[in-house]
Amino acid sequence: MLAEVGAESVEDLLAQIPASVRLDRPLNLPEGLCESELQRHVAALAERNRPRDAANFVHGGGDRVCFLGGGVYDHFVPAAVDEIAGRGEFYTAYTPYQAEASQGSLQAFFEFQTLVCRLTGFTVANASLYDGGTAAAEAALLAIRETKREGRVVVLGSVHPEYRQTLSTLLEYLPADVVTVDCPNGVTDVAAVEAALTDDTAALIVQHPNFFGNLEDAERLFAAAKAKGVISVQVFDPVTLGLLKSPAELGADIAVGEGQGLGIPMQYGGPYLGLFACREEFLRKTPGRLIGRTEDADGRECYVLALQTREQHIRRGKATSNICSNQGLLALRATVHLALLGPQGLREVADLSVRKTHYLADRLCETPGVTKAFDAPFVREVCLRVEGGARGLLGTARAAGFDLGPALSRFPAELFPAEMRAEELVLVAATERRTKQEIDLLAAALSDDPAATPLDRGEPVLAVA
Amino acid sequence: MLAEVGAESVEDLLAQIPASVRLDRPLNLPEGLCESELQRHVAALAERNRPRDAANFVHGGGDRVCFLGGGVYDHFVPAAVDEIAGRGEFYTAYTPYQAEASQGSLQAFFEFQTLVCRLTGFTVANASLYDGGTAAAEAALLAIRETKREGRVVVLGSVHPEYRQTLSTLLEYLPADVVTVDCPNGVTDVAAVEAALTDDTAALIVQHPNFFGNLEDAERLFAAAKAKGVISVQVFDPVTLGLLKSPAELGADIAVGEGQGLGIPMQYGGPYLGLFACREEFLRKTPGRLIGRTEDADGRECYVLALQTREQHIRRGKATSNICSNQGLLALRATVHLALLGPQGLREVADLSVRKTHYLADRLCETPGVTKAFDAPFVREVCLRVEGGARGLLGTARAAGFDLGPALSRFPAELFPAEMRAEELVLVAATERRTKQEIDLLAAALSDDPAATPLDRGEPVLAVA
Amino acid sequence: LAIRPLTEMSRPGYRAARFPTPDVPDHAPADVLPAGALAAAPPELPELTEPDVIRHFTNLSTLNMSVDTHFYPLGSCTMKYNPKRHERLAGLPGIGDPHPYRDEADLQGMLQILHELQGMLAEISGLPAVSLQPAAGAQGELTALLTAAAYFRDRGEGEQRRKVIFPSSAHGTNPASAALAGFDTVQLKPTKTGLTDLDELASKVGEDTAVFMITNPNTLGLFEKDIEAITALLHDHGALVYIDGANMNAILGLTRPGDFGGDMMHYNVHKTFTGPHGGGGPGAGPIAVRDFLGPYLPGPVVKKVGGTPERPEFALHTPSKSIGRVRSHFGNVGILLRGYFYLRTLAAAGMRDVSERAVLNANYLRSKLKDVLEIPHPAPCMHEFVASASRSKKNRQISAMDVAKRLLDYGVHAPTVYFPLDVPEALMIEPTETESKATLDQFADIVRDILTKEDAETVKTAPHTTPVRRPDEVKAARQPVLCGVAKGCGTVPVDEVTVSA
Amino acid sequence: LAIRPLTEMSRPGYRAARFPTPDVPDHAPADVLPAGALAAAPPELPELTEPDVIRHFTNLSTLNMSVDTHFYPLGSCTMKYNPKRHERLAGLPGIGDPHPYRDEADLQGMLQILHELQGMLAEISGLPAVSLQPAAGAQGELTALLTAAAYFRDRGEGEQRRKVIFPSSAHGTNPASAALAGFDTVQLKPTKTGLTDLDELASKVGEDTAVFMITNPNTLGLFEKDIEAITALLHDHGALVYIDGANMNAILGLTRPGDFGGDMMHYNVHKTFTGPHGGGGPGAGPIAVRDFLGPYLPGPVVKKVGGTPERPEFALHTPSKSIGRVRSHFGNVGILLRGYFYLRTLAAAGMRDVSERAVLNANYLRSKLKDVLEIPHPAPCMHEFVASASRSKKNRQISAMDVAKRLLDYGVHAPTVYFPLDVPEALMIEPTETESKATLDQFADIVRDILTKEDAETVKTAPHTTPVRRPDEVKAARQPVLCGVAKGCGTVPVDEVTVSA
Repeated sequence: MLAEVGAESVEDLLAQIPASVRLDRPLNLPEGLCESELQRHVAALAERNRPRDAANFVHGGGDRVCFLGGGVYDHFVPAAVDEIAGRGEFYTAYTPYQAEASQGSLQAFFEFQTLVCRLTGFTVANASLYDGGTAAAEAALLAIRETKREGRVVVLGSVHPEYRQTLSTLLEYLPADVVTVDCPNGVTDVAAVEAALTDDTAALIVQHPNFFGNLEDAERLFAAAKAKGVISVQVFDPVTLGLLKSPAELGADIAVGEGQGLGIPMQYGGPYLGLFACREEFLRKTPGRLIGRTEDADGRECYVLALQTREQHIRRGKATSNICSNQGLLALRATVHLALLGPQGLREVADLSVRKTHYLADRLCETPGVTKAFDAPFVREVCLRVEGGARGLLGTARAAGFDLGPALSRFPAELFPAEMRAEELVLVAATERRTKQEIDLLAAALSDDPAATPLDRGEPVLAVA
Repeated sequence: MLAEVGAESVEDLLAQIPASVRLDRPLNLPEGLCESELQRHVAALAERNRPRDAANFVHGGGDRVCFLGGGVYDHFVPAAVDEIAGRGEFYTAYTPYQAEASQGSLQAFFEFQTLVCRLTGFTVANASLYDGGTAAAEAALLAIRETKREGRVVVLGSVHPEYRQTLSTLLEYLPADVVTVDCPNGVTDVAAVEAALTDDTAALIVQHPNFFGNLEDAERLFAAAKAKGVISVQVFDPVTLGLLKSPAELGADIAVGEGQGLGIPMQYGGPYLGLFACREEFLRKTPGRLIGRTEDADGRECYVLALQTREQHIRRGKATSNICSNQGLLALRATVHLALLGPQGLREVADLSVRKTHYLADRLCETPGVTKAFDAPFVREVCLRVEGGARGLLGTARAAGFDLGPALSRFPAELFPAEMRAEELVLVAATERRTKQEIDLLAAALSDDPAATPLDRGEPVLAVA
Repeated sequence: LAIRPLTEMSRPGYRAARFPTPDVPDHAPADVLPAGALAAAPPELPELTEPDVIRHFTNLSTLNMSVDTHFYPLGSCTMKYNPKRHERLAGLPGIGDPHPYRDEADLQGMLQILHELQGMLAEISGLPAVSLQPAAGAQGELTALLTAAAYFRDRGEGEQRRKVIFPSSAHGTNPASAALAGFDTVQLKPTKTGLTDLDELASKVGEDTAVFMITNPNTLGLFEKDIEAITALLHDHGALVYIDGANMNAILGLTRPGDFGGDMMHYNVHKTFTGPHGGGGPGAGPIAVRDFLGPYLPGPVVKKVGGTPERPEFALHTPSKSIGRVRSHFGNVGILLRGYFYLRTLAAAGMRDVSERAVLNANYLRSKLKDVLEIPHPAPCMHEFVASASRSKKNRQISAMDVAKRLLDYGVHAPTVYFPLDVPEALMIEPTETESKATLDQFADIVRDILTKEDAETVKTAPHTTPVRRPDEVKAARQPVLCGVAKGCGTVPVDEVTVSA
Repeated sequence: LAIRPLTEMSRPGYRAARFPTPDVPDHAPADVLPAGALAAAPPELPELTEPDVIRHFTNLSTLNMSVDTHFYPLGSCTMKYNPKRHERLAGLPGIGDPHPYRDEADLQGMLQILHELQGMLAEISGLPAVSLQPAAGAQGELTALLTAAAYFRDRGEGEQRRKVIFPSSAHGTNPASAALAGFDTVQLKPTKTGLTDLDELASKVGEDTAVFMITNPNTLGLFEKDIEAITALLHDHGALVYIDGANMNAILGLTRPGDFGGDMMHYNVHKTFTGPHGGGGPGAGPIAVRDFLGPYLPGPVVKKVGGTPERPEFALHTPSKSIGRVRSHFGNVGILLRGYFYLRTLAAAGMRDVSERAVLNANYLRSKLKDVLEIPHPAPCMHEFVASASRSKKNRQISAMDVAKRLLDYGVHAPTVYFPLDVPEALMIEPTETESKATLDQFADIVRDILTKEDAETVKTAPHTTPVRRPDEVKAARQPVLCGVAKGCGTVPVDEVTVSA
């Protein structure tokens, strides 16, 4: 090969790099590991993420039990989702620029858009954004472009704190201010929102059900926005749409959400899936990839990357977003997941999550000092108040193998009004995967009841004759 | 659909089953589980197979450490093997009767045959048999057909006891007797074998390296067989062929073996992979599927099930075997595995297994009462004698998280001569996956040395700066 | 486009898998093993990178038709869908990785699964003694016949009972297994009805009969309506009845071999209970037998030995008069597990649904095809039916094989052809219960088009869109080539060696 | 053959996934939630069985070209092989499943991996402060620009430094990110050499310059030989230099952005460190910056907080003057993990091998093609090169797009076309280091055949063997259809419902 290129060595080819900037030593990286060594190394580190040896940990070698929420949920992922997402043809392909070589991805993403439309009630959905937080920010940017109002974006204090942080960071150097309407009582006061919606407000961002697990009065909030010419953005939770009215039905203009609950492993925070759907009229201002159905030269129905002139690789500084890689493989997972669940399955997951979270709330509130933080209907997550601070409760649960949270103390204090006493608040959620037995054992672990039977997971939970 | 068939209900269609034999009650089976319940149930049972909670078990949540041998070995399986074997096109296809719809399987199996030929030195290999034991029995049957000698099959006492049992069972109602030449000293006495080879002996079955891990004098044994017109069958271990002379080079006529070590998970005993290769002249008498290369109607090179007229579905009672389903998916795994390893990789696995097993033998023999059972060169497995019986030693090791064996006491006592004191013998093996640290910790656990440091697998074994 | 053989892709110096450097004091093979035992060089395996290997086999896979990609109505083979959860669960640590010689006390979860499975198979068959050992259906047959032989020998009838009888429509494995078990084989004549002729059977049965082997529903997809009389006849002569369980998927929860007079049977776990077929295995062929045959079963079987109801204890056990092992280790556990997962998912109601739906689908398709293909036996069928292309063969020279090949062009796998041998130009069609009406309708339309609309030449020269077309099987038999040529031994400059992580 | 849309396959009553029955005391949604919040019916999702779903998506997958199946020399995209071990390891319990809000003390293994990765990325870039948060390269750019903006604001230069400059060959993400970060964008003119013109740059740089963004090697595959002078010029004016790390795979271990004057950079973990591209993501776009920019990075980052050398302890940490979050949670951990696995496999020597081999492969292919395609810039190139089909366009009306489409017929993915914008009829070719010489030779032969032997009409109407041919993009833009029609609401008799385990 060197002969073909007329070089004596690869060094000849590298002569274009000025000698003065060449690295004159090997990189200081750890030793290389072969596959079996790497597997041993990673498995050892993985074990450090599964502590099961605390003295009072009773699960006999099983996994930890997850009652964590905060926008990420331990939903069951059918094996069929892994099977499809694990096909090399899907996961080692690139963004489908060459339509003829990418009809598999293109049709799958088109189907993803279709299912997101079905969930949200809109007719336009994109092929994914990074996550729920950036999707909310992209919605705000669309609203600014669409309304040409550069004054403010109003966000409710009941929106996920990390989404609010993301929004603030991404809008920091743009003209519009991010204005927060606090939510000390777990449900936002509509009048306060109306007061915050000025004539130069581009967007109102509402999470429903909100970060605390509660229902907002979404229809009134969106109506208020509409009255002021403000674009309504609903941050939604796709799983709850098995039960709740869709964003479009509630009157939102844009729906964004975190798609993690749709067949995506929790993987310590990502990659997840930003969902984005909106009213038809915003189509040409939407961020991200859009897959369109069209015909080929022989009249066959087929799919392409549509409306690329909105995008950075064509429109550069004037693009509707800078996004290039999106979350294609996760969009595929969500598509397969929803196809497996169907309407009935999605409803059942939502229904079970509601039932179990409510039972969890009841049992946890038996613990002295623990109460529901708010007197409002909650859906699949509940905010509890632990008098004197949540740390002790979480620690006791953790030692027994149960993870609860997030405690609101994990987020910057300034994101919540002082009157909330956020340091006493903790969210918990129980998905369809949790059992009554697990909830009862958690309650027992917190109750200091010595008679509480340990759950030995070495024991078949479903013994048969 | 019922309308199309002209039935009112499915019951109408079932009327062909006489009412007198209809089951008039539901089957008495356990309750049905949905996918998430089933996963929980099986995971709980799986945990019972991974005991890690014994008081003196020191591995902090990691897996048990396998020093087990006896023909099945804990070799590393590269992820690429799982990736390929996990493709639906391979694992949900049937036996490739329709060549046009099965070129993928056919070519893969042809490549399997090619690689088995390369390993064994023969030019004929079939597309797999059930396992090493039945492959040995099929070889004996071929030898009987080929030699037309129905008197006896001679098998060495150093052949895997389960293979010997299988052979006895399968030949029990056929004319030939199975005659065993005992092997009290770990290596078979050639003269004793010569004495056993009568004029009506069809086959001599030799395992090399033998069940005790030792080298037989295979070349002399095969020469002795040849001198008597007896067909030599070598039971081989494919991994050791990274170092050892091939069966063909040693003078065997047929090579059979257990292919588990070639990328196949241990899975409590199966499915494994029966390997079968032989001299060209036995081609039309071989058992099992054979894939042949040929041309299609347009002159393209392609692959088909060849020589089907030997097989049961054509030849019925006169077939060379009754085998129908073979071990196709495992043959695929072995093919991918060998393709990944290449000659150098196979040699390294064999080399490392030799080195680690020898070190393991050294360290275990430091334990009071433990000695090497035989004074013979061993390859990747060693037979130890534990004075007074091996049970205590194995129990101590087990409690510390180390699995050793098999102890010969697990096999019927009549399979070994009394003079061997088989109840004191135990096999152990260390593959390339075992580390010096694990071996040292095992030695320490057996030495009762209180200063022995526990191996905490929660600790990264390969920590870096 | 042919994919180059692995061996031709080999380039010296390439490699995919790497292994750790030795960490133990030196025991080099050359030092610890005699020189005479060592090979001069390792075997001539191909030298490849991981990308080479993955791309090669991934592309190869796409040359297959499979259940995951195509309708696959291969009669007698039960190509039903294989749920993906089974693959995930079979690989769990503690399930996929136990060494077979681990201590039983440490594998109670595994033994519980296998014990439960034994119980479920006993219940479904109505035959209480189960061995999970046989590796596949054919080995199950052989094992059962050896069990029968041991039983008769034990009764002193070993010399007398030499014959195994079976219908002409029997699977080839039946006579092959009987021969391997040392019996003489007796085949009944084909009948017009497709069912066993009781009179002919009676004429063959005697005190020399050991076993009558029968598939029920039989390979024509028909339930043997005289099964009680048949089994009674055999029993009257002191013989045993073996039920070939290949078609058990038609009668789950509807009727049981033990209830209609079978003494022994095998299951094809990979058919009835959806172990994937793997391109030709692995299967699993457990057998179930009557109580009096239980002591002869091969070992080990799993026995409950104590513990509490919540936490029972299990151990391996060898039956008292066991015929011995028919293979090494416990069995094809990986496939047995999939059967267990399936049974635990579907349970009693699901079992019945499976069979009822399989029967409905088969009858539906049979009805849709009855005017384009001859169907020699009367409706209804059970889970499959055999059609004949005789008329088309006679009128248009389109054979069953031509139809089969032409179907491939439509993205449908061919039915089983030329089996059973009793039906000329046989096309044996088994849709299975996991296919939807839409797929069956599509298939019926395609068959209709092929037989009634297409040009005969197109059909007779089919397939036209597959990677290859009508391989020369005669050449493959006359000049067999069963392994690839030795690799080229050229050397490759070091600068051509690919970097592979 | 088009594959029917999922929604059209839907049949009322079908379903795949089932869930447990409630085991807790009743809290039915209708009882605990206000009626006004509830939908009348669940969303109109398709109703399908698991076999339907698996067959649909398995067949869809085969309509893709991919690295696992085809050579994919898509310039700038670095379509290298993705080792299979990464997929296995990323899914291990404890690695694939931790909830992001679990206690840090219980996730020390995960934090150790992420901390090690931060350190390795710092070492490779020569830029010591690393944030792993950005979800993709474009987000990395934006994050770095926001970091720069915060830095300048902190220095009181926020109002003054409004401009971000970049070459004409820059990725579209550069100007798009700059605009999103609130900067004004300034584009340099194209040059003949393909390299940045120092004089022109000097004419644009001033005290109003915030950042110069440059890809090095640049998008033409050339190393910016004046990089030191360029970075010095910017630094002299108090501006920062941003290195777009899209092409880092060319210089691993050879030179470092920090060493040639870069102040900030992003990595594309999914390119350089072989996270699979997933059909368009997920990626991961960590950034590395100079120490003085570290305090502005988004949080959290991982910090070592104590413990012992053998068992260090880690915690999440938000830098003191952090710009805040650019997304929720830690980052695209799944992709970061794959980068970690890759780096731990290849180590220092492997990194260098990767780049040297990538450069050799590109130069080899460049040389093999130089007489059939114009290559406007002088040899050698780095890891990729840009060729032009101008001559063929002029002489035979065969455009770069035609060549790209025709390549598909040969089972080769097309190069990147019409980028960078500076080169007319551009074909941007990046073979990567994981392809063998045999593949490169084959590709060169195919391109030669297309350009020199084939009939122009065949090429201009290509592709001919793909599932579809030249979709109508204008129609897709004029009459956009972005979601499927509502499903048919017909009812299906209960006897058509498939049994699905």
